Amino acid sequence: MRIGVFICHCGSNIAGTVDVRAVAQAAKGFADVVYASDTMYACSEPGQEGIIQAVREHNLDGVVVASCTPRMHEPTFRRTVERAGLNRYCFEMANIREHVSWIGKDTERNTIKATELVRMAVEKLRRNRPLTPKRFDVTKRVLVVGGGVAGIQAALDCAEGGQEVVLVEREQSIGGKMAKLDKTFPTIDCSSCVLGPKMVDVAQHPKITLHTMAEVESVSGYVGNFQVTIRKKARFVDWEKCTGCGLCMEKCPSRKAPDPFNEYLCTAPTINIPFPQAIPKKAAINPETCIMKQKGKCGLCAKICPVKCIDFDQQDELVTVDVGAIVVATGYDLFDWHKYPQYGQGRYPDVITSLQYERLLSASGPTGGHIKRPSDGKEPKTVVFIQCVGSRDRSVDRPYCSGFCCMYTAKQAILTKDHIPDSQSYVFYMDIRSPGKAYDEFTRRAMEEYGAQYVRGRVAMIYPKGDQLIVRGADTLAGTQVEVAADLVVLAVGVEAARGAAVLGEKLRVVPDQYGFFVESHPKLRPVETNTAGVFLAGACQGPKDIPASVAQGSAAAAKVLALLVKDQLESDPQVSRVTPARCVGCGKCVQTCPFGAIKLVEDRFGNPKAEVVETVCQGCGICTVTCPQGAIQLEHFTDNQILAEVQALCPPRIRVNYAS
Amino acid sequence: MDRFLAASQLTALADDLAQTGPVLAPIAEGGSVVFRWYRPGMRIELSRMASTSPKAATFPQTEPLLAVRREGEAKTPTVEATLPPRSRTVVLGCRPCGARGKEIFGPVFLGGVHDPYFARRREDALFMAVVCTRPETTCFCTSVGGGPADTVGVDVLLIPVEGGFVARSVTAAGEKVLAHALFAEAGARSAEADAVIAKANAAMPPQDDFRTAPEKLLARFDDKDFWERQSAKCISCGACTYMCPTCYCFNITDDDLGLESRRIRTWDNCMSYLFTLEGSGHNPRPTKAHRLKNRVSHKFSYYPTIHSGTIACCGCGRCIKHCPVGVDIRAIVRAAQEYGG
Amino acid sequence: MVEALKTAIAERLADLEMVIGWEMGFDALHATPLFIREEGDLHRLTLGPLAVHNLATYLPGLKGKKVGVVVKGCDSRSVIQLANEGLIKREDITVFGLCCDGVISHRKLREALPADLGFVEQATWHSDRLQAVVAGHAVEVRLQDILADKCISCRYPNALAADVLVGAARTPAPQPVPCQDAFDALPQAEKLAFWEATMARCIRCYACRNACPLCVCRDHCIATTRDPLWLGQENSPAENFMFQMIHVLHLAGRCTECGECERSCPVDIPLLLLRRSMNRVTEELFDYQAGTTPGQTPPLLTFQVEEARINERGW
Amino acid sequence: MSASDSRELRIVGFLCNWCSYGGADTAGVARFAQPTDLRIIRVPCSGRIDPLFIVRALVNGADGVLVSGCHPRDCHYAEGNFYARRRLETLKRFLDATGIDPARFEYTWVSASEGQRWQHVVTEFTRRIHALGPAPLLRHVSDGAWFDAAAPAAAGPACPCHG
Repeated sequence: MRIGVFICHCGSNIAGTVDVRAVAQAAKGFADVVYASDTMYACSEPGQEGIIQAVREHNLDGVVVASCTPRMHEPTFRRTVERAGLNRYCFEMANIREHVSWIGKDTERNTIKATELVRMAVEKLRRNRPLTPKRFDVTKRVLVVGGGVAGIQAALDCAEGGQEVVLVEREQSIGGKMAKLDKTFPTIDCSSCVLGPKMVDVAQHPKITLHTMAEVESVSGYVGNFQVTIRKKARFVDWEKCTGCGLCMEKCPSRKAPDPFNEYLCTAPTINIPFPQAIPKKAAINPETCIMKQKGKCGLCAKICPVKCIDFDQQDELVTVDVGAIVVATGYDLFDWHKYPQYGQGRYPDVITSLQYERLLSASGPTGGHIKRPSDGKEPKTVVFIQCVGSRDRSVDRPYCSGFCCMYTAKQAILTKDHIPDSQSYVFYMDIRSPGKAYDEFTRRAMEEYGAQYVRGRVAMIYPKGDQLIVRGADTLAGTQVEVAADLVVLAVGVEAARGAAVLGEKLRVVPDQYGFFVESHPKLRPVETNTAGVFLAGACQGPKDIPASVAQGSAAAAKVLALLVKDQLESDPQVSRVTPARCVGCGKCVQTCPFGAIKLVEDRFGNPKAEVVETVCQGCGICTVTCPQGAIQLEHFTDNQILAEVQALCPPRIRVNYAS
Repeated sequence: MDRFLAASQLTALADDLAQTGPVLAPIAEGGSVVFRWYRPGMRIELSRMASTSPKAATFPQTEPLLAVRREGEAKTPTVEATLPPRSRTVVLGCRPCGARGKEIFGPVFLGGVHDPYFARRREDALFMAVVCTRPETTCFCTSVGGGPADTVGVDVLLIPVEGGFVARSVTAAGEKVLAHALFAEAGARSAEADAVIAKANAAMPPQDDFRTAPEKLLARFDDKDFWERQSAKCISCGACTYMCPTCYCFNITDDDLGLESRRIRTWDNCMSYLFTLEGSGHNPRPTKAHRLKNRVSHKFSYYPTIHSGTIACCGCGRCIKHCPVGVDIRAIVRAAQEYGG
Repeated sequence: MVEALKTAIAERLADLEMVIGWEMGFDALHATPLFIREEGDLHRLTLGPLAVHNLATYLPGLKGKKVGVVVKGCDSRSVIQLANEGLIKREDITVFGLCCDGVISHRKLREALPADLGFVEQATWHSDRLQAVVAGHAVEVRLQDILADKCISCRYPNALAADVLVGAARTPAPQPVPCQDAFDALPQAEKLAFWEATMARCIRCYACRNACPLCVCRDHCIATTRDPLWLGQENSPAENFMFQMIHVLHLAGRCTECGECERSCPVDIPLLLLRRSMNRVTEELFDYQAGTTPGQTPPLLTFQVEEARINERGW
Repeated sequence: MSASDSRELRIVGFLCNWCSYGGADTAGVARFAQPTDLRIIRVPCSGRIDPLFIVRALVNGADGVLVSGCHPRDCHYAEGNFYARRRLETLKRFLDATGIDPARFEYTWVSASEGQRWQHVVTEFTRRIHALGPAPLLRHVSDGAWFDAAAPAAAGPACPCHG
């Protein structure tokens, strides 16, 4: 080979603690290196031009750049060498910034280390092979997982962009958390009035296929070609026929079914439509409380249903769809506040969550929009709001801020005053966080116009006294203890990743962070991408978000999907495994261990079984290469020989080359 | 010339010889006896035939041929032949078959081509072989031209007698060694030595007559079934060839160490699939049947045909004794000879 | 026992291309593999403490053929393991299993005799005693004194998953192997020095590899190819040791401890020390003994999300 | 913290691209100072790390080998580190029988965000290797090729139980 080596100063980032000229000088002595120089900023326009010039002048067929991490600029320089007429895989990088100059100040040692890393890169490059990507067709359909506001937005935008959309929602209706809200901050507009039309659009859009009461069962494939199996849970009602008339709901004799939509504040009929604006507006039977399902008799709903859509024998159904991209919008769930001993751990019925309070405020809620406390239905006159329940608290492993609780607490204080003009609200808070457009003004209104008493401090305990709850806490501004006799306590419970997110993440190969929120590709520059190509994030599944942010991310994810699916074909990464059939004994160990099903056994012309890699399915992990004892399957660009060459460059065997005396 | 070496002086002799040059001797080690470069403190073991052969003295398993070095920016590397340094090398305590074995190399390395590495080692080597007093079940030296007191390739014959060895020089170089002070007058022991040799010769089992082997083996060349049956139990390892005093096939590889590289010559093994694997992927000897045919026929047919009837086998029996599955080269040659009646 | 076996083989020979057993070899102290193709070969069949070879080694090379194989308990594990790894088709193999009383170690026998094995003039077994004349001396050796190490620690004397089982089942009575205990007791630095010295003796003939029933790469072993290039050709202690590392790591979770590697070594390198150490690790970690359960997946070809016996490495 | 008071030892790291290599980058970006001994080889996944690479490095004279991958369950390739965990643990426990000190080899899990943890791992491991000192070296020159009076005796300790 004819290799050129370029040592980047990165201004003073590298040159400050590495003698880059000495590294370049040393590189000139390395095997196959015919050109070596230092360059101020290799990634800059003149830097890249310098590389291209050198390739032409010195007839180079391989390039090593020693600069920053390949995770940053490997794609950049690959394009550079390609522009210079080389194959983009005839290129290696040595990371002498993040791994050398930035972590040590000893110039002498850094220089030696950088030189060795360059030598390693040269030795690897000497064994590189030009690789050519394969092209493959893209399935023009997108799967959106989660029908909250983020998922709805993503689905609508994708559909408007002309792509087919499959929207999967776990609950009976789409709408997510937003559908449960009464009003939204800072405009106090009606949540269902804003969301409802969008939900209807989803139902009516010709490009959107909606599956509710459904979950993603399994995912295989890769960007452009995912195969997704969806489990549609038995609902015991034929939704093709159900008109959503609600007659069955009225007549159902079993009315003690849990009502998750109303946050379990009340019960629901066993055959139920969760709320009037539900999409799809179809009834479903809860088999746990259904007399027919449990005892084998009743069937009242079946008798009265005008369209005869009740089907007690319905089973779960598996639906398989091919999609080219996936948007994950699984949202959030509330932190389990029962972990806190100070709030009674559920002993006091009048300590409720903020989301339960939303249901009490909502006209479609169990109280018809009248605030009645759960214990005795009395209208509370003194309402205490406690913020940061499960947010910013290391003791329960929730050190992060849930972001929007300050705002909805202010909103709920305002609405309380609207509903019960002679009421008094108290808000225990740590800090007020209201950095959005018109947000801070909104919290001020709660205090100033609506008279909510904000107390800066934590609540130490709640205990009952008569029919009231004594809330005892600290007022850190006044430096005193405070006690409020409350009729109702509302906890502004923090958010966490939706239950089941981890399981879904494993199926999609999207990694959750330590709190279960999915990790984006880059926190600043690639906020809706994941490290799995073709899988995008929208909404609170990536981290706590309020409605505008969730909607924005839904649209952003849709833009990414549309940019992907506008292509008819994609290029596959050629850094995949390759079989040398002559060495393969057909034992199938690689087939057994491949996590992607990318290897299959085929017969050669003599009828011997041989492994074969499906290049577009192979993800390039290299598990197979280690599994194969005879080295018959090698991961391109990370072959045994290349890694061994790096090892040998670092630990040269102590062979005496010259035996002459 | 006959001299006497007391058994008790053997170690002293080895110690002394090792002062002035390398000594290769059978050393007891880990339950095994193998040829080692002798250093004081090692235990020379002559009662058992060593597992390995003494061929390292003339044809070491690894022979560095060239050293290549790149220095600084010089793009033209320096290349230098790495010939073994000149130094008298004594093989102390091999058997006559072991000394005879290397004679097979001569026509190969010093015939049409002149191999300077072998030439130098051969010139510098001096073989002091111990006469065998009793044959093992695997011994057949007399069938291939040798014998328990054979002198071909031997410089000094060590004949076991009461209390030590009668050292009988065969060559001038051998005679020079016998001038060493540790050797005493042989005197009447010479006669005792002659008797030992006579008895040893008499103890040998009946000879095989391998004279028809070259043509009979060639006749079986295309007999796939014959070779498949003969090789059925062969496991294609290299124990036979690597133990063999006469196997001389080698491999040449370059070790690229980046800034330095070198070319080495190492023993190769015709029982290996890779031995004849061609760059194209084609292999003219794809099965162990092909390969065993080659090994046997090379020794008993092809070599003698080219080199005036000399069988390329010294009859030491190591290949039989150390074969993990007991492949018996004698039996294969006999089977070819007796084939079809 | 041998007569019962002959009868069993004769009954099935018609359906089989061959049956692999043992016959007497080049002298009275060595048996050698026998390939029985017709009934006329049967009289040569022999069993007993000299039948040391693991004949399962031949099976991958005979893939696609219907063959019978005579196996001891340890050898039967190789058959199971090969089938578990898809390297042979179990249905193609007829397993004639033995209840084994143990086989000899030729090294130990040599040490027990007054002269090297090759000087044997005659030898006969009288139940578990060997009476021999060696270099003119009459000697008697007890099997228990020259038992192969693998037989001392044997947990499976009776062939597993045999189609035909011959002989009376033995109760396993595994004992610690003194050689292993002595090795284990060495300080670490001495172990390294021991291997360095021992590997200096290795001639890289690959008998250990080729005799191993689970070393199925054979012609494509990474120890001898240039691509990938794992090993240099120089037979230095380091490279020889590296070869043994390749062997032992490729056998991790697969080795059935038949001891063929050690037995085949022409320079008596105690390779079972490495194999046994590795097998202890895989048994400890994965509760796995290769080749004891048909259908089992070797431990390194699978995983548990939560590993019961691997502690996450904390820092 | 730095081992700059003594001579540098040879430590080879094998890091998966997605987590630990990123973690090392994160440590660099945060300027978390680390000892300089370590040289990192980037591989796509800890499942690509053949235990024999580690042995090769140790046989060639590496004083320490450090492997790091994604935390279990977080593998970019879903299962690579699960296989790696079994392979690496097997090697670690086996090393003793080879005479190579198992403490010279370590494996761990570091995510791309754990720059501080990476600093800790590198610092601790380097400290450990310095405490162990340079690794004893296996001979790389063959015995048969050459007689060298200065070379150590070939016949070392015999097998502890025979001959």
